[in-house]
Amino acid sequence: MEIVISNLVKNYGQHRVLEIEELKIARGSFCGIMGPNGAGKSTLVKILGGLDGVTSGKIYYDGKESSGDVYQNMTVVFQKPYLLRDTVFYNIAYPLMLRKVAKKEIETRVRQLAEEMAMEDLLYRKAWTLSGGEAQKVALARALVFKPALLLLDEPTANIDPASMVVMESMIKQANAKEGTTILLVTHHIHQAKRLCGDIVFMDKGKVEEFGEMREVIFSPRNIKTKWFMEGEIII
Amino acid sequence: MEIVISNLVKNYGQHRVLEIEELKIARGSFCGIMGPNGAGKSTLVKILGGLDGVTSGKIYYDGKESSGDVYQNMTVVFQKPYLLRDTVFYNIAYPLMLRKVAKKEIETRVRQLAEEMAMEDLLYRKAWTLSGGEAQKVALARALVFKPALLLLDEPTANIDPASMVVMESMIKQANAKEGTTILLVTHHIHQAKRLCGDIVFMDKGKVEEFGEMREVIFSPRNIKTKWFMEGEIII
Amino acid sequence: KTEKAQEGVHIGENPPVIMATTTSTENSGLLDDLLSKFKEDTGIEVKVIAVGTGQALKLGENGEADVLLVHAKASEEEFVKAGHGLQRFDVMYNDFVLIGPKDDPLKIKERAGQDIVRAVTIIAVKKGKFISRGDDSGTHQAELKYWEMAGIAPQGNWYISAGKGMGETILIANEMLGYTLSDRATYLSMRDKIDLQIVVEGDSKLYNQYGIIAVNPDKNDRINHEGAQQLIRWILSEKGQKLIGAFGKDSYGQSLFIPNAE
Amino acid sequence: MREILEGCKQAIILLLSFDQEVYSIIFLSLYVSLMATFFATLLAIPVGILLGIKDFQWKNIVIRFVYTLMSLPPVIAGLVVFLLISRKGPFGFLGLVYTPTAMIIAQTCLVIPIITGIVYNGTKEKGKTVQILAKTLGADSRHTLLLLMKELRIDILTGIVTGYGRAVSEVGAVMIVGGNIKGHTRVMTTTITMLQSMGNYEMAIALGMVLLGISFTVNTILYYYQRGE
Amino acid sequence: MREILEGCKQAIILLLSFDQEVYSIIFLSLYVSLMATFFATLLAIPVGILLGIKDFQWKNIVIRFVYTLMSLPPVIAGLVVFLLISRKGPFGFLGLVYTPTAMIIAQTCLVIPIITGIVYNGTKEKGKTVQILAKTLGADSRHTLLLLMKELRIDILTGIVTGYGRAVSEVGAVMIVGGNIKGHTRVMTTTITMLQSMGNYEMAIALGMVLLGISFTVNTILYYYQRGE
Ligand SMILES: Nc1ncnc2c1ncn2[C@@H]1O[C@H](COP(=O)(O)OP(=O)(O)OP(=O)(O)O)[C@@H](O)[C@H]1O
Ligand SMILES: Nc1ncnc2c1ncn2[C@@H]1O[C@H](COP(=O)(O)OP(=O)(O)OP(=O)(O)O)[C@@H](O)[C@H]1O
Ligand SMILES: [Mg+2]
Ligand SMILES: [Mg+2]
Repeated sequence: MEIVISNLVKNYGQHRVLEIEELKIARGSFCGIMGPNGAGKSTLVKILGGLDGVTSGKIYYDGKESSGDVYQNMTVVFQKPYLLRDTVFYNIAYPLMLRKVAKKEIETRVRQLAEEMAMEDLLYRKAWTLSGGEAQKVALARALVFKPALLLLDEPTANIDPASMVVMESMIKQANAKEGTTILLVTHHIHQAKRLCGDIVFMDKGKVEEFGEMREVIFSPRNIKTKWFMEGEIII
Repeated sequence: MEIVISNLVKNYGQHRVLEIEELKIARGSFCGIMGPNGAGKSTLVKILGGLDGVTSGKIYYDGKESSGDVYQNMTVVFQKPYLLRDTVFYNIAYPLMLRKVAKKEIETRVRQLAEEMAMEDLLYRKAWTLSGGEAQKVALARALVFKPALLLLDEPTANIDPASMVVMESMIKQANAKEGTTILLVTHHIHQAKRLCGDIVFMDKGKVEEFGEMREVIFSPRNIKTKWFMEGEIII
Repeated sequence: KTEKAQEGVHIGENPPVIMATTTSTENSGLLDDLLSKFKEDTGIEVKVIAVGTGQALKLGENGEADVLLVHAKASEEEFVKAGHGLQRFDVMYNDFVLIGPKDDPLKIKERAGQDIVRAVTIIAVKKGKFISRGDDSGTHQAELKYWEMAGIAPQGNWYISAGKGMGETILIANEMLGYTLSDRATYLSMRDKIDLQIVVEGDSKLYNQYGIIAVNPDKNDRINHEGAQQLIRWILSEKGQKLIGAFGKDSYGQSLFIPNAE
Repeated sequence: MREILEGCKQAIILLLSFDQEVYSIIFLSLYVSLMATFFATLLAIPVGILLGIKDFQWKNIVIRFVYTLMSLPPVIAGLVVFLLISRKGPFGFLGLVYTPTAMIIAQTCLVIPIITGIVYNGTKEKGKTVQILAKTLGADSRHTLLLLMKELRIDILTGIVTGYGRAVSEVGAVMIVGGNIKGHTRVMTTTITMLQSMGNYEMAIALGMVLLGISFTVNTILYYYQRGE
Repeated sequence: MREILEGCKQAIILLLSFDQEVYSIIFLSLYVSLMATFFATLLAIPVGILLGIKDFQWKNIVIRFVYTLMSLPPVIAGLVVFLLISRKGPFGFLGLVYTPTAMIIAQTCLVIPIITGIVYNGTKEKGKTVQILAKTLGADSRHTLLLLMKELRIDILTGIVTGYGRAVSEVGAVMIVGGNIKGHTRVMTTTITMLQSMGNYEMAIALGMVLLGISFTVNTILYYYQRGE
């Protein structure tokens, strides 16, 4: 799915948190969003997912303005995952149930996905008893299971252990490579960005400071703010 | 504060999530806790903080069993921070207000800490409007402000940007070095562990698999599970 | 005496009297009129608790009220005999009336004339709707007496036992277009709001005697016996009796209660 | 004091007597209040949830209105329903007055704002989050509503229990529209009031105990259902 | 129908007439219910919070008991209080029967379980988290309670409003212990009931409107207070 943002402004009361003149994310691209805390990354993701209104400006998905159809075909994984008060299985199966997939097939697809993500043993646990990282895994699985055209991921691996991180990154990468899913990934982890992203958006104080090819933004940014940020990242 | 754990067992229903025969954390040490998701790290932290009961076993703080006095002198920063429904200033000032510090001094200390952590502009924001990383910063500031003898930190920098991470790490390090605060830090970030910790506890499936000097546990672990985990970490 | 004054609430004033009475008496407005004049005369305030007859007697029996004004002669006499009250005095009477729909579907007015027993017999035979108070009140007791005289045990779908006060029972009769027995005062006070008319009146069996009883002061030391006695004396006095006789003349053109103290 | 103790004893005797009249009163009470709660729930759950997640003009006023109606005196609810269905009222031709149906209608009116208010309160807190999640997973509005009902089930349950408690314990509305007619519209609370007005305190308390006993049973059942979580 | 419209008109006339009796009835209603809510709150908030955060034996039973008492019929509350404070009762020496104080006591009993139940519900959800946080920051039990009250203020407010709504709209309890004595213990609901039983529907509805108008005002004030968040 191609996304075009034009003259987007978002205020909370007096406080302006987003101001983006233009941004175009190509269909099938894997785009990282980086920037300091409070830069407006989560707000941008929420707006793109249709979960928060804009103060002014427009967003076009494949040339069309947002509509029910568009939202049917994308999903968001939040920074703080919210799981349904039911089993892990139910959480992952839910999007498939909505899409009236046959019961048998749901069973197969959920099980297969759980195996690939090494979390079969969690399937019949109640969602509210999971550890922080386990909950994040379930939220990602729930987003991947129905193969949406656009995937908005807000720090999806912040609480994930390294072994699981490898698995999760490969799952995300696969979705982009195999299914052609357009992916926006918010991350503070420069190594992760390097491993996964084709493009990077660097944001600060609600504005897009730099947008371009990953290697360029990370290793030879034009913008001085970006440079400082990335240098800090690399040291860490 | 010295901590001695002896024969600790914690079950949730049928599910055994912790089983630690013995673990001794020396006064003034900086001890990292690492391990895969669901290993029981957060559960251990909660139990040490007196926030959850044990199924069996004992914990000694400076030789004494837990009591009100002990809890007065330690604090926990949770994986999912909970901020009070008030301003950021109130959140940071609250532990000082509890300790009947004079109003003037509270003002000075909160402002100073906020400056050191580069978050003066957040002080009069309502806590529930903060971004994920901002909230984590406030939770850490609230824990540092009253200089407790024991600091239990559960992935305190998971959502923090690199520049802020440098600041926060130096604040934590300072607390350990200057005030002699004993620190337990749960982290998935091997570079962070390398930068900060003196010792490392490696946990898996509720058990302590390895405990020792940081360099030894990370670079030449005796245990094969630890080795695999750390190798994954280093690559990432 | 000084002890009572020290309770603080009524210093320099006579303590109030609690009168338990029936809702029908209170709803007629008589007591408002009468007792405000009593207060002018004696400085004693009367607090009126309007409840069902059964509860009024119970309040007397338990010593919660100081004086009772009710209209269930048999129960009242029993009450005095059991030692709960000192003496019962006749105060006044009004009369019961049988009321029913304006078109009088059972033609009771023609066929029974003034005879209440005949009227209830017709209702029972024709199974006309009859609403009974069913709450053991004075009116209910009177109604049961008429059935007994007619040799009928009222039962069946036509006989509706409401378990309610007078006003509400009339409202039910009005809504269901049935017959019911009411005291004249309550009927008159509600006449404009309902589509019911009097079908039987004037039978001597329909007289509704009110009595006043001072509660036995031995029950507890909080009973204001003196005030109660004063109230009784005043109501039975010429002045009180005259006021009772005059009440209602302006609004209804007729006396609602006829004083008959001896 | 004696009456209270005596009342407790009588309550047991009453239940063990298997008196048909007593049981039919108990049964009618339960029937009327459960039906009223049921119908109120049908309307109140969707309305409460929509109030919680949708923004519209006048929303504030509507909500304050609902809160206000939560403290609607039963007598007024009863009276208004009575005037509407009475012989001369606009719905008089239905002949509903002094029937159990009328009692159900009056209690339904009383309970709707209570359940609506409680469901709205629950929805306000986490409804938006659930709605957003449902949207991101591709739910249409019907499925969103179903999901909200599932996630808010504890709040909904609290609302239903509170509403039922209000219905079964109120007397003002059923007294006016039902008329406390023996064998037809006599329920526990109207009987208690009647007994009390007849000075029969023991029996009044005994029936009150029975009423509370039933509420306790209902709560216990719901408690075990809830604990399954 | 006509009566309902007429009632609305009368409500306005009533208020504008500045009739002293009407105003004293309104004032007494507010006084009794506010005092009852106030005393009930003093007890119910700490109890509700403690129930929410402490674990102890028999806790389940206590909670089901509180929930059950939330649907205590006012008549029963009134009757029990009446029997306790009546001249013959154990507290008869206080001379409270048929006074506004008695009405406050009866309504307090009625409202305590309602506020307790609602506060408990709120505490159950996030009380543990707040308590834990307070502990980690070094609060003693007094400060923990204060912090809980601060964090749970919306739930507490809901409880108080619901409790007050229940108190001001109930008639069974105040009727029995107060006696509806003209000029002494006559409140809005007892007057409404009396008017209704006399078939004076317009005035009954008019007073009902006034009662709802007051509730609406209370809700509006609380609404603006809450919005400050
Ligand atoms: N309701 C609100 N009212 C006022 N300000 C808000 C509100 N919600 C968010 N903000 C502010 O908007 C800014 C952007 O927030 P956002 O959550 O998008 O940041 P972010 O880039 O995701 O940060 P992080 O890396 O910490 O997650 C922050 O400064 C935040 O405090
Ligand atoms: N209430 C509960 N009931 C059952 N199991 C629970 C409960 N709470 C936690 N657990 C389980 O206990 C185990 C340990 O959880 P814990 O939160 O301590 O893990 P962790 O090491 O902190 O993981 P992470 O790195 O993901 O935060 C997990 O498998 C978790 O699912
Ligand atoms: Mg964010
Ligand atoms: Mg954890």
